[in-house]
Amino acid sequence: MSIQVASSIPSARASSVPKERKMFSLGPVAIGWGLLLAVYAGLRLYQGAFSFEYGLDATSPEFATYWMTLFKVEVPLIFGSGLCVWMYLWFTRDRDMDSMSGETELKRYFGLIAWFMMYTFSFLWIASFFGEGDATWHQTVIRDTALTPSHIVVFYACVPMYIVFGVSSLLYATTRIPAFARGYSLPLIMAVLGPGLILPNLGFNEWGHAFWMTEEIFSHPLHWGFPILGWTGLALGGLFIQVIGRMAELFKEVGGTADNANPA
Amino acid sequence: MHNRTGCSWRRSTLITCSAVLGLTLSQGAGAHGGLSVDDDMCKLRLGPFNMHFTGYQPEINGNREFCEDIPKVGNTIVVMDAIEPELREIPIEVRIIRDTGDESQLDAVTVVHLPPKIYVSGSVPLEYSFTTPGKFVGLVTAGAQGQYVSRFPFSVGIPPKRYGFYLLLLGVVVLGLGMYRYSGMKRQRQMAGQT
Amino acid sequence: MSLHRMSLRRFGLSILLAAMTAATTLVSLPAAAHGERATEPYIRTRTVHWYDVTWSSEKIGVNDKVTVEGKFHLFTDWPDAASKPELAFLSNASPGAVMTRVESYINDMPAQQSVRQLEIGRDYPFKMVMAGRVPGRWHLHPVLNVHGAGPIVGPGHWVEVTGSAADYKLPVTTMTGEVIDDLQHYGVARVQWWQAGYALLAVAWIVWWIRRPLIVPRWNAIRKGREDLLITRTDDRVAAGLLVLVLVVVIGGYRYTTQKYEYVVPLQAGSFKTKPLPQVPSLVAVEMKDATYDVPGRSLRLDVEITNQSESPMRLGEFTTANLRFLDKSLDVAVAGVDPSFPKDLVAGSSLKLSDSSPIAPGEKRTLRIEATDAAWEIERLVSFLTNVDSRVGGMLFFFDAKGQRHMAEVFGPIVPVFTQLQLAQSH
Amino acid sequence: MTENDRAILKVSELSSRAIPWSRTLDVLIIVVAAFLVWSVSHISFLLLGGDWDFFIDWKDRQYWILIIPITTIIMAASFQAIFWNLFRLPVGATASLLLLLLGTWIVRYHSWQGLAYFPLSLVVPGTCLMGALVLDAILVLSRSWLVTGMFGAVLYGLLFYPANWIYMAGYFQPVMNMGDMTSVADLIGYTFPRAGTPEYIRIIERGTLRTFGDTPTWVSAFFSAFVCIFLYYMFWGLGVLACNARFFPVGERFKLIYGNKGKAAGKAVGAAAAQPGAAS
Repeated sequence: MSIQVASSIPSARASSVPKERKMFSLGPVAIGWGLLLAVYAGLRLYQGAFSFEYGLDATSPEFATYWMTLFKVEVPLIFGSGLCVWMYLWFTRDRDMDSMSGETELKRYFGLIAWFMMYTFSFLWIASFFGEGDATWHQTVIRDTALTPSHIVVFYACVPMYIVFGVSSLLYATTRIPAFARGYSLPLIMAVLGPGLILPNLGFNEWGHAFWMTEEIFSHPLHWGFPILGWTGLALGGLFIQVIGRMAELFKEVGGTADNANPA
Repeated sequence: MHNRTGCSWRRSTLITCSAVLGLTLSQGAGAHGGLSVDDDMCKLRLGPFNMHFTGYQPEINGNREFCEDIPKVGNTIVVMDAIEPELREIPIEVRIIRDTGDESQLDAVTVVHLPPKIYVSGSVPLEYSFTTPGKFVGLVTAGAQGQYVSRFPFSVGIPPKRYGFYLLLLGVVVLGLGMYRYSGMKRQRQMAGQT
Repeated sequence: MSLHRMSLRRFGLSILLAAMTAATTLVSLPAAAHGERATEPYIRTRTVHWYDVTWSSEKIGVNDKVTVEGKFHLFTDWPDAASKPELAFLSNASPGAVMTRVESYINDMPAQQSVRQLEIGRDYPFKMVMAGRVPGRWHLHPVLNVHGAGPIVGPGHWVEVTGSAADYKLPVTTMTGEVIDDLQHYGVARVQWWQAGYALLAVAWIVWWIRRPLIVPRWNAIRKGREDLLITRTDDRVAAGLLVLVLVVVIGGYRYTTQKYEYVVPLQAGSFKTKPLPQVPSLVAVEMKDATYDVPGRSLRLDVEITNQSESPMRLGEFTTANLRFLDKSLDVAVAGVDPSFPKDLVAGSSLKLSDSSPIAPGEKRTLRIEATDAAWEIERLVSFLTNVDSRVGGMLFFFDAKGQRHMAEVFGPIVPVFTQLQLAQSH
Repeated sequence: MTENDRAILKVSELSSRAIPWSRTLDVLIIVVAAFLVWSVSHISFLLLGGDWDFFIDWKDRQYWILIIPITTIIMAASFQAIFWNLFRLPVGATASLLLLLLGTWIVRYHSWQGLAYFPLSLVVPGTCLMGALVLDAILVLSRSWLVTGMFGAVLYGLLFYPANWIYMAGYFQPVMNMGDMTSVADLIGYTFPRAGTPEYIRIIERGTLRTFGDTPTWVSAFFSAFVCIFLYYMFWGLGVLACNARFFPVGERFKLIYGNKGKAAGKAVGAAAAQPGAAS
């Protein structure tokens, strides 16, 4: 079972670059994943080191120094850097989409897929890694605050992180790809807005816990807002049609007709 | 013409599938061994009267109840419960013998013998640790002159033939083949439709 | 300045402003309350009062035992907001499974299940035996989880667990004779092997499909109506084979397992009932006339009318509520009532001030002013009973007769905040 | 490159230059789809039926057998619908359940055991992976979601109990604790305390009517299979719905801002175009 991808993804060495510029370079995505992995691993190690040590008692001074500072730093930091990325994407937008060559457009579609690789990777960490980790935390101490060490990481670090990448993907598409600039793409907006609403859904979740729920049934209807918003990720289907439909045309347009009938 | 054979294949697949489902259900229900009391199947006739026969092997499978087939060798408790109240006033003698065919010298083949006695509580318990698997016969005689006699064979340690399981596996294979044929047939119809 | 560029700047600025406001609103969330301190004061002062709680040791090794014993009293003035203790479970508040439960009893009845119909106004003895599992310094409290009221946390004591977590072992022998050498890992390997087998099958199925030209080629093929190329006859054979293989593996495995584990029991979900301690006739009648809380002075003042119905003179030795204990330091038997293992930070430093600490003669009726002063009212965040839905307070009074016998009485009623301490300081 | 692969490539009229691009796209889409299927499946199952999967003393004969298939078939059906409609790829259900199982085991190690010291025996997960394989296989054979819903969803619901009983049976052997008989699973749940889970909060079987002999498990399995049919059809529909690729028309100002107006505003925009083009 040989996937010929190895040969077609150009390695870092510039020398083996085929004659025309490569269509997709894994470099930026790999760096992005590396950074994200470092951030998430760091957060998990921080949790491992300090959640039992200083995170059990929300009114203790150590909680304030170790956890409230993390909370106060991470939210502005992530949303702030997100803002910079959005503004960069905005101010360097392509102002003349009509005269765009097929090759550039195809490269831009690969760029959009690169942004999706970042977006889905960051969404994975809250939906799976830290999401169920939050269920663990509810078994360690009596619910005493909305800002438990687990929530500080899950809702105020991971959620802003994927909102940054979600909106960046949206901005990248609308500012650089003609199809998305000529109209609002429903699936793209669903795929970005849906998961983004998980943060405000927290308000409903905390309202319930504050008044009735002290014991933690994790699959309590109070929490059903999160999975339903998670389902908006299914909008990937519509996105596939829009992206791959156009790429199929571009492959023919840019790659030329099937000159050698039987491909190597 | 083509169509008619087509739908017959579909019908056969549906039949096999429902057969498999039915077997799974019965296999599941039967999987728990003996017939439980409320099914009222494990009775022995004693003249005009009836008695329940229930076998237990607590060390091996707890409070599961058995009728003719006691699955494993080992310590076994058998309890016979009188259904009609008259059985509580007449003496009952119980003897369990190895099923060797000739019952001339009863004592030689006797494994357990309870002398005639009146069981006021209506329940006749006996305990015996079967050492070797094999076929046995229970002889219960009741009445002052021993006028009511009941013979009931039972086996110990001989795993009952479980055809249900192999039937189920066969059903699964038939289901797979059926679906495979159905898919091929549907493929031909699509090709015929296209050209 | 073209309209285009001007609107651009306004658009950029609006995004910036929106982001900043979003960030600040999140940050200004109030720093919330604490674990057991987060429980509403009306629950901590008027539901379960823990007393005579002792811890057998402060330092244990892994696998060693520590016993927490004591009694709890269910308050008659049970708050309306919390549901009555119809269904409760005796638990403990240590973080995660750092310590394991060995045994737990309520009035000598095993408390593995939940307990039903605890009687309000009565007392129950409890006992919990815990074993050390993970080294560290953990806060061990008894907790009574009441259905509909949440966890009601008892006094917590620091317990040091030493040694290495790897030494923790929990051997068990089942009634069917199977010897389990360690409950922590029992059956896990078996689950993992089987699920790895299932996963291998799944990976093979997925790779079988994704190894071929995938996205654009199949997309184009569908556009051209050549779907027949996409699902080949061999795929049918593979799928049929997979279907039969899965069913055979599951049916065969299930049958083997039902024969191997013949005697199985479902999860035990019953609950138990237990009798309270015998009712002791209360020889001291207590009625709260007035209760005020001096906010700046951090002191609770209760005017209580006490009637001594016993034959022996009585002295008030202790006032306790929400696990805090205020002792009349001048009464030795009261001071002796504090077990050496009881956490020091829950016993108020200053003595309980009584307007008249002379013994109450038998049959005498006296109105006494009790003053309990300590910063703990603030630290334990109990003062929010002033700003609560129903601002009432409750507690237990411990009286001691001539022979040192202890007599308990409840005291409860509405409470009003006052600011006298400040005026006193300013007046002289 | 099998014979079939060459035929597909020929039909798709891809030039030799385009084939490596197409293969690169395949790998990228596999990665994006894997992450997304993994995330959506896990967050959906986590908060709809998570508790029964977390703890061994929640795996009863009534709710565990009923709820786990129901809360996992929904995403399996949706992803199956997406990959089948778009690319005739019958891997949606298997991918959803396989990645859910992978994600679950990662969290059981890193968080339940790693962070809160719970032993793995308390938190062993079950899986509907065998049901998902059957779902995909029947979709290939029948090539119709109607038949897959009828047979596949029933087998999906039915297979969960036996497939997981194979390795869960040991946890339900009787054992003595404090003089009472209990199951090994209950003993594990009792021994390792959980602050957020008092015993009474467990939503488990509190007694049966013995209307079905002593096999309530198969009653739950059949009821689960029955519900799975309807959920399969409903969420296959959601998957199809998610594949609508609609673009909403956009106002002129939007196009102007996005430099899409072309000639008319070209002059005003042209000057700006001289700036560095999109350096993506």
